[in-house]
Amino acid sequence: MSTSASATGGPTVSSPASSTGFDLDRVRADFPILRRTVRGGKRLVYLDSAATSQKPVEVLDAERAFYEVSNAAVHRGAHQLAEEATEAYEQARRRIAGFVGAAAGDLIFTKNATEALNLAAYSFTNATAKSAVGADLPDGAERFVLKPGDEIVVTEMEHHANLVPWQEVCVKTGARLRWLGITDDGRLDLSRLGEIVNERTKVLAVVHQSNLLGTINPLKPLAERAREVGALFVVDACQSVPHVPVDVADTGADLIAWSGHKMLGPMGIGCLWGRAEVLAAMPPFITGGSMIKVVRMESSTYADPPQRFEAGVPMAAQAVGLAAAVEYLERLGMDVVAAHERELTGYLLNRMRELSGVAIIGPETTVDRGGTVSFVIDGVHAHDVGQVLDDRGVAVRVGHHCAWPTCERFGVRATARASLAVYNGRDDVDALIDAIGDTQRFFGTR
Amino acid sequence: MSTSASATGGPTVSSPASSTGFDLDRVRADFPILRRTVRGGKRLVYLDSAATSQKPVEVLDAERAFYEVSNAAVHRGAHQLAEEATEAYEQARRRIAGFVGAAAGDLIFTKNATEALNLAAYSFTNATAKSAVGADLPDGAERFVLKPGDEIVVTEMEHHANLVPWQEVCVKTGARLRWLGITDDGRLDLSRLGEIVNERTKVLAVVHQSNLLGTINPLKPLAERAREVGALFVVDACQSVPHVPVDVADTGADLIAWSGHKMLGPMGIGCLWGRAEVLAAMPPFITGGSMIKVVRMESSTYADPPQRFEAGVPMAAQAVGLAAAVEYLERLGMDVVAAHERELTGYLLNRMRELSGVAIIGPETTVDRGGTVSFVIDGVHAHDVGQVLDDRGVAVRVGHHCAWPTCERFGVRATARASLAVYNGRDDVDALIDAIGDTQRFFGTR
Amino acid sequence: MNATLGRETDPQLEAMYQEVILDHYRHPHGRGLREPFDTEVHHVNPVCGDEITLRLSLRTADEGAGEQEVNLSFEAQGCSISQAAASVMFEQVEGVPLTRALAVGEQFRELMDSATREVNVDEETLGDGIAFAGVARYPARVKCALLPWMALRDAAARVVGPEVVEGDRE
Amino acid sequence: MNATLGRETDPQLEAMYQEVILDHYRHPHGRGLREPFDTEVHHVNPVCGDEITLRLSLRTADEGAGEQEVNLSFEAQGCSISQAAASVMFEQVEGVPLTRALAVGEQFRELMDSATREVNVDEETLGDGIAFAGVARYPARVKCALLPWMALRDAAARVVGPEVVEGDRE
Ligand SMILES: Cc1ncc(COP(=O)(O)O)c(C=O)c1O
Ligand SMILES: Cc1ncc(COP(=O)(O)O)c(C=O)c1O
Ligand code: FES
Ligand code: FES
Repeated sequence: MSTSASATGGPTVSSPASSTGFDLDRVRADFPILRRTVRGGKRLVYLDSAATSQKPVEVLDAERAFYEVSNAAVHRGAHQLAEEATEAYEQARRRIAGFVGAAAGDLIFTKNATEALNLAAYSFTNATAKSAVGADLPDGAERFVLKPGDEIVVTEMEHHANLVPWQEVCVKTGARLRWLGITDDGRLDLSRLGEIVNERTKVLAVVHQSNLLGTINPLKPLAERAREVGALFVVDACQSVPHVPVDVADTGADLIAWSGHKMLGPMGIGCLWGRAEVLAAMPPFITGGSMIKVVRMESSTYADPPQRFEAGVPMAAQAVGLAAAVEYLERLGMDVVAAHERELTGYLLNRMRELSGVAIIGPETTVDRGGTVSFVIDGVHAHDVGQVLDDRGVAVRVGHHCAWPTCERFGVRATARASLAVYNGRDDVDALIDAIGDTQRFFGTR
Repeated sequence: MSTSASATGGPTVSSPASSTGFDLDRVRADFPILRRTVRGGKRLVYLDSAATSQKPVEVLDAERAFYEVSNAAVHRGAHQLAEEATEAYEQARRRIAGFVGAAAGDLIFTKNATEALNLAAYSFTNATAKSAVGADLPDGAERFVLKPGDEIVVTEMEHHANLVPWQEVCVKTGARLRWLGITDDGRLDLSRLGEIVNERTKVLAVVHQSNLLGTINPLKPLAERAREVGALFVVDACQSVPHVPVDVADTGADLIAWSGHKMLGPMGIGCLWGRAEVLAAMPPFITGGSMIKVVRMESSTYADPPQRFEAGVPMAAQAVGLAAAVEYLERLGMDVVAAHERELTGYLLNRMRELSGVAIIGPETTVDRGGTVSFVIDGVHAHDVGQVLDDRGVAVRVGHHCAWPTCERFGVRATARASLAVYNGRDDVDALIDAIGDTQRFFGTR
Repeated sequence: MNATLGRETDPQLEAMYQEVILDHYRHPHGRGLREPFDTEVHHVNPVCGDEITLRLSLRTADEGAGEQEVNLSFEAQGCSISQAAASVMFEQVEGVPLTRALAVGEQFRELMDSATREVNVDEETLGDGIAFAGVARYPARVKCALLPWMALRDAAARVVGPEVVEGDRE
Repeated sequence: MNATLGRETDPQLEAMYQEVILDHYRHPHGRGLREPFDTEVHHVNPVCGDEITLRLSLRTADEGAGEQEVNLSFEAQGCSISQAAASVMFEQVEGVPLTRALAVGEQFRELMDSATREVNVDEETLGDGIAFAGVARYPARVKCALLPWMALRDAAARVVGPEVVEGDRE
């Protein structure tokens, strides 16, 4: 291996002075896990942030401080701890909402992005079922009522979390699922947008940045077309919010979902932002305590958003941790983070393009793409690639990445995927490139 | 105040030597938050564990260690971190399952008990909707298919989390909601069990220990009657699993839900245990990544339980924290925990019964009741009670406790509720009793 | 009576349970639903289950520019804070022009935010409402104090239209 | 070829990628679907999307007690471990009595558990399967090695009934 890995832990390599005024060593020092070694003393080269990111010490401290000082069930008590916990939780909501330019009242906490997208999808299932029996629905809920002949449009590059829930809606309501395809160079095929998204379309659900291809999709034309036909525009921003500045208003979306654990925050928390009037029109999904107005044995009425969608004792400690992650990113500056990752993505793509027997699945330049790079090596199965890389300390993800149809589109069963985050540097990329060479030698394909 | 509160923090009072061989001071020392003071230097007397419990340092350490050493997305990678994280998560599942005598494969992690109960309820909604259109369902799913005329039975002492989801199922499927009432002394009224639970009953959903009354319900006759009529028996064990030994097989239940945060564990994790054949017959609820077998654009197939019900990146750190909570409780011994709390409940009930102008809502003796004691003070609204108690450092919950119909049954709008946990002692009870006296003096009712 | 416990009681708590609040709680004004009325609203505080039923009618003052005056009646159950707030509200708005009543309500809402941000309240407009300043320090009780005011606002919106009520806000 | 990287490669990795495994991967045995067959099963590893289609028929041996012998054919895509496992499995079970084939499979499953608990494997029964011992140290790859074996078990259960297959297990 060519990087100066240290067996005693701690990233001792110094990365090239970055042009973005960004101090990689200092950032790395904030992430305790980067000090560990793997597979017999090798430096951890963590290139799997698209699956989940690592957490800076501030996030761990914030979560712990919540438990040690203010732990209580929020929105449920009048004692001092409950007051403090509630304030910490709602303060976290304001911070996280502010991070994406949103009003706090329009941000719902879920357990992960998957729940957030299911919340969106079940709005249709539930509104349709209730409408069929004439049950009470919020004002404006008609747009969530589906009938056979209605259409839901997704893309061929969706994560399962933004595909399977819509398939389920279609099964239950008789709506039809359609999708936008992918061009050979890994771009969303917009050539048939006008035809596929049409007057029958009730939902257009699209990933902002593909977790397999790295492609960043142009939200503007999609939002415009959705608005033209009156479809709800749902954006899966799991892979964009952690890496580039996102302003909810700019996206043109009605609903946006993302996860905390991919943006330096704790596990167990996700976000759904919605335009206020859209959220207000959605029937509840998970029901129970704290999302109600009045409960009688015979029937119940529901609170306004965001409470309507947060039944049960919420993950307050995780919200506080996620707020700390947001503060961390804001302190670095999302522009700086994005610039650092863009520069590094360019370096990674350049080095990878030089390799023989290695093919990138997805765009080959940094234009409208993020730092998530899938590749395949001739003659070596992705899992075998991952195994040798792992042996070199290089952690990548292998498989279909929960985007199985995208793999099918490119005729591959699985890829290896290196994904970058703010704590990665050129030394990580170099380690990856070296390890790819090792893999080829190991399997005799080079 | 008569307890020897210390303004500098730390529970300096020594409690009476307990007959259960249980060292309260040592236990308290494990809970960092108990060292803090509230409302101008008063000792924190935390009597709100039924809302959420405090966390021992072991739990905080375990969660943090996960993030600092093994953090990765579980079931999603082949690198060493992913291996370690997956093993930690599945090991946590085994520990937590073992705590209630269950097989690991029959335990599903959710974000809280509310989601767990919704998972149970949506099995009916989804099976019914899919059956109506002839869509694929798991073998054995017929018992989840409802039709008008079918009945779902709950009780008048349910938490909203085990009531509202079933109301929703009824609205969507045309089934009818019925319920068992409560006797004047706060017991489940079983006199009409045979009539109310009958051949039309498809679900019997019952709380094990009421979070408002403290009543522990007899599961045996309920389980037997449910089995006789072929109804699914669902138990809400939120308030029992944290306080008494529970063995899933003993309960006779088909599905059991509870929360981690009430049993010394982290927020953001709940549990649903189910008999293997019941889980296998349930269609998925939240869909997305990692709960699938095969995904195509046209349609998808689903994994076996528990994966079928755990879509998306799960709360692995919280599972690890909850496993540490379980180890903590096991080290103390659940029998010892239960005995300590029972003894203290007796003391609390005795002292409270001596007070004039104070009425207990719920059973007045320790027979079949837990350490959650609701009370009302003549002439003082529960929230005003809570406010003065809080001023004395005594944290109780006030309101309808998400069991609004139970309040209605007893003709009260709200109660104050003191709830005990393993870290409480007689000094806490004494502080409560004193503060109740203060409240009465403050409002001139004594 | 606070004196009994002065030694122990946090000044913040005494600041909330002002003598004037406890007085209004024990001897509430304006109770009992009356006829005729233009609209009736029913508001519930979902946290505690407390409720208020409020009737509003607007009468044009006998003389002058024809300003509409508030005519109120209500029935309420709840804690000391909510009951006192209803009583004080009645005192403050009964028989006064609607625009002025709404202005008092706005000042009251502003006051309830005073624990978390710098607020601008006009003490003269607020009048007796100022006694509730201490409530703002207890976020869980703010909803108590606002319960009658929210009901009034809602009732007014139904009678004169939400634009009028909202317009009054900024 | 491991030698090239011997200096860097963790012995654990070399233990997994045994020469015999890599050989079977490069030169797999038994490939190609054949007729006739009693049952065909299709198994997918949901983690990676790899799959195997396996056909099984049972032939009564010409002589002896009438023991049923395994007759196998398959088509598979996947990683080195799964492909080698299929090839080794074919070598081990083709033409042998079903009960013995299932016993080898059970031993193989047992072996795959050896990283997390004390296991009891009979090396003689396992035969060449023992080469996969190193796979057990990589939990994510255990499913790879088991893919063909699970397919065989499933196919056998369809032909002779699950009781027979399960019964064999304890
Ligand atoms: C009896 C009972 N059931 C259900 C719940 C809901 O639990 P959670 O809020 O953790 O989902 C609670 C507690 O809030 C409870 O006490
Ligand atoms: C694009 C995309 N959408 C959705 C998800 C699902 O997020 P989670 O697993 O946190 O629910 C992921 C990540 O797993 C993702 O990359
Ligand atoms: S506690 Fe209900 S209004 Fe105050
Ligand atoms: S990676 Fe698919 S079977 Fe091994």
